[in-house]
Amino acid sequence: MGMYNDKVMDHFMNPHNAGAMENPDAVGTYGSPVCGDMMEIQLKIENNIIVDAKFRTFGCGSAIASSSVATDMIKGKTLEEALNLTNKNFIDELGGLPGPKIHCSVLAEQAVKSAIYEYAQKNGLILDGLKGFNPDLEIDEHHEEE
Amino acid sequence: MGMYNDKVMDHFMNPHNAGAMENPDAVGTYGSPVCGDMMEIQLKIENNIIVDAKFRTFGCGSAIASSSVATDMIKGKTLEEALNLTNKNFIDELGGLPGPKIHCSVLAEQAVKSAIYEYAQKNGLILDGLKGFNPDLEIDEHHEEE
Amino acid sequence: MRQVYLDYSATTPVKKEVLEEMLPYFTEKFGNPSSLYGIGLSAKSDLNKAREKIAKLIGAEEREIYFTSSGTEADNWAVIGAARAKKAKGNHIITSAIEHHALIHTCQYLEKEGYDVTYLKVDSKGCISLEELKNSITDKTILISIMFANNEIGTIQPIKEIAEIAKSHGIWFHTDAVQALGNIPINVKELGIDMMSMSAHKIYGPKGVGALYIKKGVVIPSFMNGGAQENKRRAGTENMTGIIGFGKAAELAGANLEKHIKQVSELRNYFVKEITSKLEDVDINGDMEHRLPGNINLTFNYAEGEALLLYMDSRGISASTGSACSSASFTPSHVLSSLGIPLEKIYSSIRFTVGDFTTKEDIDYAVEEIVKIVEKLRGFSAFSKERTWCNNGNV
Amino acid sequence: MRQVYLDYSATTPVKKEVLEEMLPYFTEKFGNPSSLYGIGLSAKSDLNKAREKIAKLIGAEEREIYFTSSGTEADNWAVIGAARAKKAKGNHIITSAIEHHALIHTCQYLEKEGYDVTYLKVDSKGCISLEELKNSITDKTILISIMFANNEIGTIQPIKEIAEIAKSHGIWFHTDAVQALGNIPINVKELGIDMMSMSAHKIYGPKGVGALYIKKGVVIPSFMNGGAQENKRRAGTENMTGIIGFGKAAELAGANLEKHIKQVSELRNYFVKEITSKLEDVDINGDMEHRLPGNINLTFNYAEGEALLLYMDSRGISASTGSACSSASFTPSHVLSSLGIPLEKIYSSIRFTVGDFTTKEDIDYAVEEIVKIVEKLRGFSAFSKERTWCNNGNV
Ligand SMILES: Cc1ncc(COP(=O)(O)O)c(C=O)c1O
Ligand SMILES: Cc1ncc(COP(=O)(O)O)c(C=O)c1O
Repeated sequence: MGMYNDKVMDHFMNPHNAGAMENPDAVGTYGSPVCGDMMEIQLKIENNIIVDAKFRTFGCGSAIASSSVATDMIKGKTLEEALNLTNKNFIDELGGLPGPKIHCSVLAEQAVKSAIYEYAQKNGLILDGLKGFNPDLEIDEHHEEE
Repeated sequence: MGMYNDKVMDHFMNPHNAGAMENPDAVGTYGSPVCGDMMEIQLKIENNIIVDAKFRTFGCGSAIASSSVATDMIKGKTLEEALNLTNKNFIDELGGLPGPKIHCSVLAEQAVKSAIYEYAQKNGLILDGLKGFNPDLEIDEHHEEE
Repeated sequence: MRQVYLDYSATTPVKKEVLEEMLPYFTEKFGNPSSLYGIGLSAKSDLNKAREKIAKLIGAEEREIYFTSSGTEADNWAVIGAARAKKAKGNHIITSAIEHHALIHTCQYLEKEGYDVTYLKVDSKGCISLEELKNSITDKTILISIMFANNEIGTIQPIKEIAEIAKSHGIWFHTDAVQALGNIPINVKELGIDMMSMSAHKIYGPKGVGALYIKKGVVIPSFMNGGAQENKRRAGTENMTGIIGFGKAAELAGANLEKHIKQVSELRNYFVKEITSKLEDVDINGDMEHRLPGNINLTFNYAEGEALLLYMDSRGISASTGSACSSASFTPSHVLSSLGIPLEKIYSSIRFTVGDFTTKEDIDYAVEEIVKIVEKLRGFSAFSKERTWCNNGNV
Repeated sequence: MRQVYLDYSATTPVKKEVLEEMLPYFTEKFGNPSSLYGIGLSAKSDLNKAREKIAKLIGAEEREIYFTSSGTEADNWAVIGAARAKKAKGNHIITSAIEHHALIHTCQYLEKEGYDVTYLKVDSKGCISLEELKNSITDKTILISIMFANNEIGTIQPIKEIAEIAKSHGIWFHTDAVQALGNIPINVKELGIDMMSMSAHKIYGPKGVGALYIKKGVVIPSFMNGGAQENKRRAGTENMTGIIGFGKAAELAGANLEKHIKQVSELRNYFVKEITSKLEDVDINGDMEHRLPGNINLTFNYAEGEALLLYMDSRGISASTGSACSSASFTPSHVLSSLGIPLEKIYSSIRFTVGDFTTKEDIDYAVEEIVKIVEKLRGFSAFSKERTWCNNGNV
């Protein structure tokens, strides 16, 4: 009946990994005032494995739920594995998002990539999954479904 | 509530003088297929006094009610008196008619005049009230209120 | 006094089941379907369930149904919408001479703007000629709009054949099915209809809600500008209770269709048989074969229509002259004129429509009273078999 | 869970008295007002009694009220009607930037046809400038349409002054009073209004019925072509139950007006006082003086609007972002933008409207829950007093 399915609602109402951590190893932010969404991801990384993740999001239900599953899903993954996750994976994990809200999950993908990009830059890592990634790219290109 | 007041309804539902008589002294008909109304008046006349009147009308409630009061009102009147009656008098007697139905009362006035006109022609009478009267005049000129 | 309503084509009472379904939406479930919270979202979802029910009744897809405020609005929208959408292609519209005023007056409005409209003649049964339709098509023709079934005489047009002609020329085909809906089977896909007007209050739903079926792929501009309702194609806060009622009425109409057709046509036929056997000089107008099951249109020669109606009303019997919508205007029916019926007969014509609540006892009572009334009016009528308009005095 | 509805501007529940008045018209009194027999004529007479009640609420004459299917239709009709009627005089329309979409999208539709539209700016309180209005008038100006009170921020415009300016230039003045009706006193004669849009579902009447006041002497063409209803100016079988309900709602609104204003403004003020004393960084949008009594629009900085709404909904509290009608479109409010409010604040803004069924307990509950929700969302927001859109990362 509602706009979102139960799983999305659960992640939205009781988001996992919400908030900030002390001394994160990497921070990525992504968003657009045009969309009205902004997301920040903080990561704790040990031996190229994401051991902890937190998010702070200003955004709609879909943005918050995506933040929640994205941080869940990247925990325990290697950086390369995390980079392979796309918004499609988050949506699948959430059991679907309404059409006009798909772009909000892109936010999570981009914020994760931004954080890892920052970490890679800082630590001189060359990661396959970052090929062609540019954190300053506008996400508005994902907007066509509206 | 209805289109017509109680008095009109009464004359319409229980019309006075409806039908035909034997050997009328005068007959007048008036009507127009455009209006969808036709009225016939039959008169019994003695010493220039209308001693009996009957009508046969094809027409709406207003036409029938006007026929009923018109025949009532002319009975006992002299021909001149009857000629002086206008549709206004019939409407007053009926306690009013709805705007678009006013013209139906003209029908009664014209049918009465036609009958008297015929009688006058036949009997060589010159009646003041018939000055300028022409039974072949179209009644459509009374239509402007629609 | 007994009340016998024989004017189901003018409007129908709302069925009990329909009203019951509507009631919660006035009070508890009153949310605005555009709202994002619980009672808004559930209103939206229930609205779409109603849409689905209407789609199902006519074999359409849910998203091809757009709610309007009436059959009139649906007609206006379809015709003006097509005119605007196809402006670049042409300015010619083909319709029939016996359409409802909602269609005819809309065409006349467009004529003032410079559109050309062909009003196809009908034969004495009220049917258009497919030949004439074909011959009327030009390369400027952008819309064919022919009503499914007529409101006064009930004549059903050859919709499938018309749709095929339209399609073969790449012209949109709209049909006003306000009277046909719920009275005969309709499948827009099988028939090949591009747009179709409907109205709830003719199928035991509430007044003030209608719908336009717009086939996927047919795009016409909004008639009502504003909010994003109805998939952005018809603005205005939705008439929730009306739509819910329309949906339920459509569901019932679908479930009862066969029974309804059998029942009302039997009663209608019984009525006609009784009246014509008890009264002389009664004409049947229109066609008995391709006719809406509940409709009959009779000329009671020499008795005037309004007088007939009022006398019947005084006996509790409701019927109408001409189309109900123009009753108040006292102008002779353009539909009966188009059949070639002379004026004096038009003035003696009455439409009766039998509906789901009509009983045999109703018919018996109505016949008995009508016979008395007609005889009374004929008794003091200026006309008779011997005295007609043509041979009468100074007319 | 407690249900606290704070979105009376989006729509209202139908009051018990209103529904009761409507009920007979679904079933026994179901006649078509155009019909000439008993139940038709009495429907017509009851319809006119409803018209009278609406006329009375706004100080108009009965025959100056024309029923429509919504406020949206009334807006479309007034603006398109004036444009068509005054084509010969000119093609310029003046309106404001904060009108409802029903008005703005209608103006945009006319712009495509070649009309010129001036959208007057508003100040930070949402008020137009009379100076700017005067300066915008040209000899081609045919209509000034300024809303009586805004649906998002509740700002009431200087209607009498606007009407005077319009009159002194011989220009028609239309106002969209959909939100104002029943919430503040309105007298169209004293104010000098030529046309005014209204809607039933904002004053505890049913959805799907509205009205346009058209001053005697102001003549605009029909928007809906067809039958002779509404004195031949608006075709379509009348939404009888809707109109009866609208009439009753108008009667109640008139009788309760003073009490209503006092009660809802007190509750609204209490709500604002409580929220702003318990939460930091809450902005009030619009003007507290010239404002609809039940309306408040708040920016909960750093907490996102849709998330706020959904969290509130989960606690039984209903309110809205932007205008309800465009909630489904996820576009930032054009009204708040026009006040000069930056996008990030618009995304954190919520409209609350208090109504006749709101209690102090409702407000207490809502405040308590909203405070918790805002704190929770701020707790994991990407923004805070220290981290704003402007100083944040790669935006
Ligand atoms: C054939 C036909 N079309 C259109 C209409 C108009 O529909 P509505 O009464 O919903 O305005 C009617 C009913 O009066 C009708 O019979
Ligand atoms: C100011 C204003 N105008 C017009 C409308 C549209 O009225 P309706 O909902 O009846 O279509 C609304 C309500 O949504 C409104 O608030």
